[in-house]
Amino acid sequence: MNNINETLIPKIGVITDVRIDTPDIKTFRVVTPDGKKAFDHRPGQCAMLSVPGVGEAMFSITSSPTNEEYMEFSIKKCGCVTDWLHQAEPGQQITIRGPYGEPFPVDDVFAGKDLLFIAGGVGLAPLRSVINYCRHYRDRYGKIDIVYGSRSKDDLLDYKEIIEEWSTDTGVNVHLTIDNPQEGWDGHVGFVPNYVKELGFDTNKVAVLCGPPIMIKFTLDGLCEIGFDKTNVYTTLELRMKCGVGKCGRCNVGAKYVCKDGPVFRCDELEELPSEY
Amino acid sequence: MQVNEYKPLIVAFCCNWCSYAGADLAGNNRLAYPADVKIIRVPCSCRVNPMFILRAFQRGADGVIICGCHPGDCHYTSGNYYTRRRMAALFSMLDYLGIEKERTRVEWVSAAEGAKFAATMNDFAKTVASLGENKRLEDLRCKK
Amino acid sequence: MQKITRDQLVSKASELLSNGTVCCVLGWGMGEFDYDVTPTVFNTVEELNNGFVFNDFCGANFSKYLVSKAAKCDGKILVLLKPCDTYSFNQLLTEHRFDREKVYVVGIPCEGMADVSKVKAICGEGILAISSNGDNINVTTLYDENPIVINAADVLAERCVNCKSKKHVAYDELLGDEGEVIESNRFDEVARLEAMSADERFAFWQNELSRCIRCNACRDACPACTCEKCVFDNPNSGVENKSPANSFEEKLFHIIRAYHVAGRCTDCGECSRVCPQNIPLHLLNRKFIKDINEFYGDYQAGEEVGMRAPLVNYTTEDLEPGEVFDRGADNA
Amino acid sequence: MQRVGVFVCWCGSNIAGTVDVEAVSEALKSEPGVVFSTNYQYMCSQAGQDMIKDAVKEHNLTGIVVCSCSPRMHEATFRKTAAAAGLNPYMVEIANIREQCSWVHKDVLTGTEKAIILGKAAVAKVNLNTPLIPGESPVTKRALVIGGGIAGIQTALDIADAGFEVDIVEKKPTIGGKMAQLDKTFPTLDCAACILTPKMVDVAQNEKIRIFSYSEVTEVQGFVGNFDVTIKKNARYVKEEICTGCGACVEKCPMKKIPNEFNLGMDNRSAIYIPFAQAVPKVATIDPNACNMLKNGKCGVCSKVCAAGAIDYTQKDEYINEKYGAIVVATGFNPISMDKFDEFAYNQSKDVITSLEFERLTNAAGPSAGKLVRPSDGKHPHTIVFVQCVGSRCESCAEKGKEYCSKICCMYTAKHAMLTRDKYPDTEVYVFYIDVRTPGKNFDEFYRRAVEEYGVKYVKGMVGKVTPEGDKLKVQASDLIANKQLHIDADLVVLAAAIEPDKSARPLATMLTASMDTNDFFTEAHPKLRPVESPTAGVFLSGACQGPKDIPETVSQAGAAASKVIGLLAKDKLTGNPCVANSNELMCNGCSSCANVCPYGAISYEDKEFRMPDRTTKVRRVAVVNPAVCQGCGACTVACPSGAMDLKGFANSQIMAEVDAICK
Amino acid sequence: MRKCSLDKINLIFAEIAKNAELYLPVDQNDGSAAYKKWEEGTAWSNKLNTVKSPKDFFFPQTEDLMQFKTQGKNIEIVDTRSALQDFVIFGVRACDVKSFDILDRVFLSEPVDSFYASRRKHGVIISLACTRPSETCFCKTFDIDPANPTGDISAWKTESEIFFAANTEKGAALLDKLSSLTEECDDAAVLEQKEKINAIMDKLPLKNLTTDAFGGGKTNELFNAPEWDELSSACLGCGTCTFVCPTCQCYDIKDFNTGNGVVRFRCWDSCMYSDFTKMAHGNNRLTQKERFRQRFMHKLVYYPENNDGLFSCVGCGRCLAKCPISMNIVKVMKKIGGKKDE
Repeated sequence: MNNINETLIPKIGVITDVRIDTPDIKTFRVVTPDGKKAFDHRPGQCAMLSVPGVGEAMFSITSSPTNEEYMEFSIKKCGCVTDWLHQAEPGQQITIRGPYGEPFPVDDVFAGKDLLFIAGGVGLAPLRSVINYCRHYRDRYGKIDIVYGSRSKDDLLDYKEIIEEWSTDTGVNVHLTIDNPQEGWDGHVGFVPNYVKELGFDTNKVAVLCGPPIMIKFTLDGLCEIGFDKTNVYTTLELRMKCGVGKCGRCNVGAKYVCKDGPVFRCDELEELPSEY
Repeated sequence: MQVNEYKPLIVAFCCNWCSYAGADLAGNNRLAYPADVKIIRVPCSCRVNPMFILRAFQRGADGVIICGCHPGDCHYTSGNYYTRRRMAALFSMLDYLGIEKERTRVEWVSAAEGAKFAATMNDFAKTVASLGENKRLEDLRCKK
Repeated sequence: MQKITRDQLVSKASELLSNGTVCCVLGWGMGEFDYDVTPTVFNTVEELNNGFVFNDFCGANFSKYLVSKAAKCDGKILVLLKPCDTYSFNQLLTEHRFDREKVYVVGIPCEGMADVSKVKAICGEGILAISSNGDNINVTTLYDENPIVINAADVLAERCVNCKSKKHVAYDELLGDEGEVIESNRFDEVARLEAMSADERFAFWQNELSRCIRCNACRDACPACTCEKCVFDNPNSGVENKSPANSFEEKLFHIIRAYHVAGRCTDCGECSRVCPQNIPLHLLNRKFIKDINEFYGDYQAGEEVGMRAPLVNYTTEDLEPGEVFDRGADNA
Repeated sequence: MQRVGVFVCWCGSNIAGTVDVEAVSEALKSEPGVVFSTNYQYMCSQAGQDMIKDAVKEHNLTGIVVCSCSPRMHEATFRKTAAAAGLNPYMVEIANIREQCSWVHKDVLTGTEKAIILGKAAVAKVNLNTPLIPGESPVTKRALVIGGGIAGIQTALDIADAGFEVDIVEKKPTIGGKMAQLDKTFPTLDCAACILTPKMVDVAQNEKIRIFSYSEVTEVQGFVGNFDVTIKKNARYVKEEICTGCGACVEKCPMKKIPNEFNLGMDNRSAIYIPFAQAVPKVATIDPNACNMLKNGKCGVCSKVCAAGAIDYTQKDEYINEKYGAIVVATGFNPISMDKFDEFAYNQSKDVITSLEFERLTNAAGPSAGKLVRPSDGKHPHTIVFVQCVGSRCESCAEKGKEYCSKICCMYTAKHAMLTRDKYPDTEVYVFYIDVRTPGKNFDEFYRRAVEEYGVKYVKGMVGKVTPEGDKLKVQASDLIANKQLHIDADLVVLAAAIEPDKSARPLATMLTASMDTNDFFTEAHPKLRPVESPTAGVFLSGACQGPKDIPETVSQAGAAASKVIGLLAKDKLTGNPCVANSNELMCNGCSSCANVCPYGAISYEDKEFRMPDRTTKVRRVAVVNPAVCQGCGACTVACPSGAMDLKGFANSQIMAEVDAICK
Repeated sequence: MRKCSLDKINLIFAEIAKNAELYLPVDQNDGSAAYKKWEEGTAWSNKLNTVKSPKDFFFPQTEDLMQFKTQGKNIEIVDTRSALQDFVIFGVRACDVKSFDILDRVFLSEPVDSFYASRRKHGVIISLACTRPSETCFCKTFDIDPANPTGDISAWKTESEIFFAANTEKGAALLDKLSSLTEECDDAAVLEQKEKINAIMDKLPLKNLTTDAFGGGKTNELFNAPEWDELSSACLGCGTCTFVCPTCQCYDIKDFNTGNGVVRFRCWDSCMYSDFTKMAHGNNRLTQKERFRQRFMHKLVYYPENNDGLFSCVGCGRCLAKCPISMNIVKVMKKIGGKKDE
């Protein structure tokens, strides 16, 4: 293809590694056929992966922009594209285009602040990129708290990385929780929103939320309850994108296009939008 | 054999109990018919959805034939009676749209009629070949 | 000119609303112009008085709305059905698509509805007002000082020109006089096409169907198309498509749609009425109806509730698919 | 997408002779999903099967394509192989490259090309296969036999003999059916009662058999192995368990002028009656339409004379619910009504009778105690005319009679004629026939004896008119062989009336969702191969309800039906064919198209609650397929406009994938 | 300004067609008009407008984006586009010309849609002033002057003549090529023609329709209006309004497996379709009311909010004429907007 930078025309990507994270989530490592990273991105941005004949789907880039070698995508099995990807083996080519969306304001708003990341289930995937970015530039930020919950221990994404790397970082506090008690789990048990309230964070920090809609709603309420200002809370809505370029007409919430104006929204901005998400 | 001789592509839906067995019998008896005929096994001729037929034409088939048990002999008692009505209606509609009626056919071939199977396929292949390529129900995207 | 007046309908509907027989009324709502009426649910007598309209352009067949609207009402919904609509009504009941107990049907007589595109073909654009005047229709336009008087019969919708029945096959109450099933000439056009050569037929349909923009209006308006999920919208069906990429897909859609409603289609004509491209889609459905009548004996879908459609039925003596063409030739 | 292994069989030179098997296995390697492809001399051999098993393990295969002979030959083999390798057996697809390729094409190039395409189609299909698990359902180890004639009796005895419980439902007060009314049986001329009544007694005494006489089936629910049947026991106003059948009540009953149906109305019975001496159960029954006590409360004689105190005028119809694993229909036949055959003067003259009436007339237990007399005057008839095919083989008179041959008339007429001549050599006996059909063991010999030894006058031709004149019946007939008109003054005319299924069969068929032909005979599952089974699983056919039959045929079919029932009841669980239809309730409209075309009545509907997009709920009617009943023909899948109905193993997507692969 | 006699119009067409494909409204056998390629003998339609808008020329109902060839685990992307020919669209009404501006703001904003852009680059638009607007016309509501259509070349038709004025370089270049067939003239006749049109415009039934109640920033005010329920109640959820609309631009990207590769194509989609917004997370516009509201909110609020107050409707009246149940933007504007006056 002559002009590879055209909006809707993807590049070829090669899956070089498939990691099984949870029973229904796998993490795929993708590079170009010549072994490079397909494009640069910022934390919170997305890429359109596709399988010819199956379709296109948008995924948040899970790996940190600071990783110069490859991109990673943590993908939950939930549709035809993801089903297909879950069967793919290393060496399989797919197509990739992007990056799409506005990233998290890691270099301005976040700079110098204490950060609180709250994720539920596969919602950690988009945050992993920011968390690792912030860990990479550790000195630019204050204290980092990470609250992460899932249905069970087996459903916790990146568990190894969380335990082995994140928890051991200085100034990074990881708070894990699972919905129901489980053998072999001596950590916290309970839903994320409640856990956040229990933990009772100090409110002069930036909070970033991602997870199922119901979790976001209750966690946001919880944060407000403990005194957070919505202007300091961010979330991401990437799951509703289709074309990625702000033209196909689907992803708008009110006048905002998730793929162009988002997927990262500040919660006060989100509140301004009609309740259609 | 000439190099550029036009070879029609024929899809034959055969019911498992009669016609598919009839085709097997034709094989047992080494009764030749054109290799252009490709058989798809279905439990009963009544399993053949008009969509399958149109799909075959879309993908480049030049003729579609449906073979089932003789009326009254259906393994499932009444399947081929439904086939008979459905296909009568469908074929008539295709004809109404100006699509060559000779490209579609229903034949009843029993498990004992190997010779009839071969003869039917020979005849159908000849008919379809004489019509030439299917132009009226083609999807250009699927052309080679 | 309709024999029944708007005021009669409003008063009947108001009566049924007021005495609690029904809790809402599915009727025609006034539009911007005299011809653009919109199916509307009226909940109060006041709404009826303000917004209800009945004129020569009330063509919409309400039967299909009952699938979604009947269940939503607490009580019964009043629906006004023209004779042709009652066939669709029965067919939907046959297919168990709504609860008969939730509906109160008032049958209304119909003298045939007008087709605004036929009016425009005669009077041109710029229609400001249309009014009935006996057998005539007076049309006031932007470009003519005096109203243009046209014969109502000249602008009858195609389906009304070939009206098959003025008899209501279902109702709880009938306004006006009951009509009769009519010996119509509705199959003449099909027969004319059948008499053409295959090439001519192909050219005819190629031309007609090439205009299709796959807006799905025909399907979405069709009272026989009430599938929860249409195969053409279902990515798993293998035939889903959103726009006809080529002439094959145009044909595929219309053949399969006509096939799916074959034996269930009451020939209400909604498909052709709503087609923005004026494709004579009813000629596809009528072909199936004509064939079914000829092959398996006369059958009118919706004539009674509970009839078994011809394509889900059989006799051991049915004709062979190969024979249909010989018969076609006879008819030619 | 599966991990597919392709195995191309040479079948010695059967395939390899015309197909380049190496090229086929090579070409299929690059098909989507294929991770392994090989070829071997005999795939079906132990070595070949081991090769498949090893490959499944080694390459982690999830799907198998075998390019070999017809699936009708070895599909089962390779399914077992797959199962042995730990795969679901339905993850196997066969590409038939022998019968439908190598054996019918001569040229290697063509054969190879086609074999590759067939292989691709199989790969495309197997990629969409899903593991199928046959459903299991328990079996109620009890059978129901509907009809207590010889068919039902024989079936019940055979089933009971195998140790299973059987219930017989008979709508008359006694079992025995038509055979009990017969005098002698052809071609051996042994007495019907002599061979039937011991069987009736066997039934009565068999611990495994319960008889519901004077009862009807009113409702059938469920499916093979699990039928739920409601039986209505009509009130007979006599306590069955107490009645000794002594007959005192019958004797004393003042209402004696009730036409006796057992003797076809040729004599009378009382209002309380026992149909015949050997009735089983031998219990009295009160005819409520005739009994004075029941009609206006005046009488009560029977109650007074009954020593056992069995009479109960307050008895009500009783409904019994019972579960069965199998149902045998043995509803039998009746002669058709002669009302429409005015030409034979049946309604004008008492001396025009049907053959069944003739049986009663000649029966020692009959109205004339076995003496052949004219019903009108009790005189001995000298000239008797038998008319064959009255209402049978009526091609032109379908509105009066039947188009089919009633099958038994030729033989019983020969029997009647022979017996008449034997007992009363002074009679002149004519038989008018269209054809004489005698295909059966010793049948033709029997017929020839009637003609040759007994001098029965067989005339080929039909009787045109019978006119009663004085005490004679003027018979006008044609003799087609002599080509002349005959005029016979007969004393008795016997009509061989066509037989038709019992009227109760049609509503019963509806309850059972068993199919019937246009003549109301039950349809067999396959006319040749499954003649005693109905297409509806678990419903079996015995006797004349399936078509006209004589006694030996009926008995053999009864036995066959019993053996099928035994085979079914012997199972603890039924394993279904997993390739059954299956409805996606989210897409189903509940329109009933599928149920209309289902030959097995496998589809029912239930109202289900669905969450609507606007967060309300809506109750919708949706189709439910009973996998134990569905046979997997797929008729419903095409009748379904929304595509909600699909067939496992032959799914829409699978067939379309095959089409695509073939047309690629 | 240049003019030519209508008798010579076919010569003009022939001249244009020498260098470019020429498309113009042509009568169809069903009584409507559609854009068709001009060939010798093709007659220009007298109809006010076509059923399908000319957006098709730049944003076709379906267009192939690329093709994929797969082999084992490998994928090859094949550009299937052929070189675009220059083309001319003749007789575009003022409303439809305006619709191109509206589409431009979507497709030419970053990231630019190269498929649209290259079609736009190759197309020349010859607009045509209206002479007999219909009762369904309400372009004035959106400040469109049917007497002054824009486009590369504007044209006015009188009884016997046609007048041309170039507005862009592309237009001027094309007009130059027609110089031998046209003559220079003053604008008197055109002015007269414009006055005639304006006089008619004042008589149109929808002349008073205003956008006052709409525009950017009105989301919260209008989104929860109770009228949406009633307005959307009869909507069938078909795509007629969106497919005849000159400004609707929603699309879907789909793959079609031809058997010899996968074609990825783009096709029109409609926000009225029930599964339009069905994506990974589910469907966020589950009811027809939500979908119906989206279409009108987009045209009247969201689009203007993102595009300097420009509404995404041109008042062409197609949806008024074609909606199967006669529900349309005018009824919506009157109902939703009307209550503000009360």
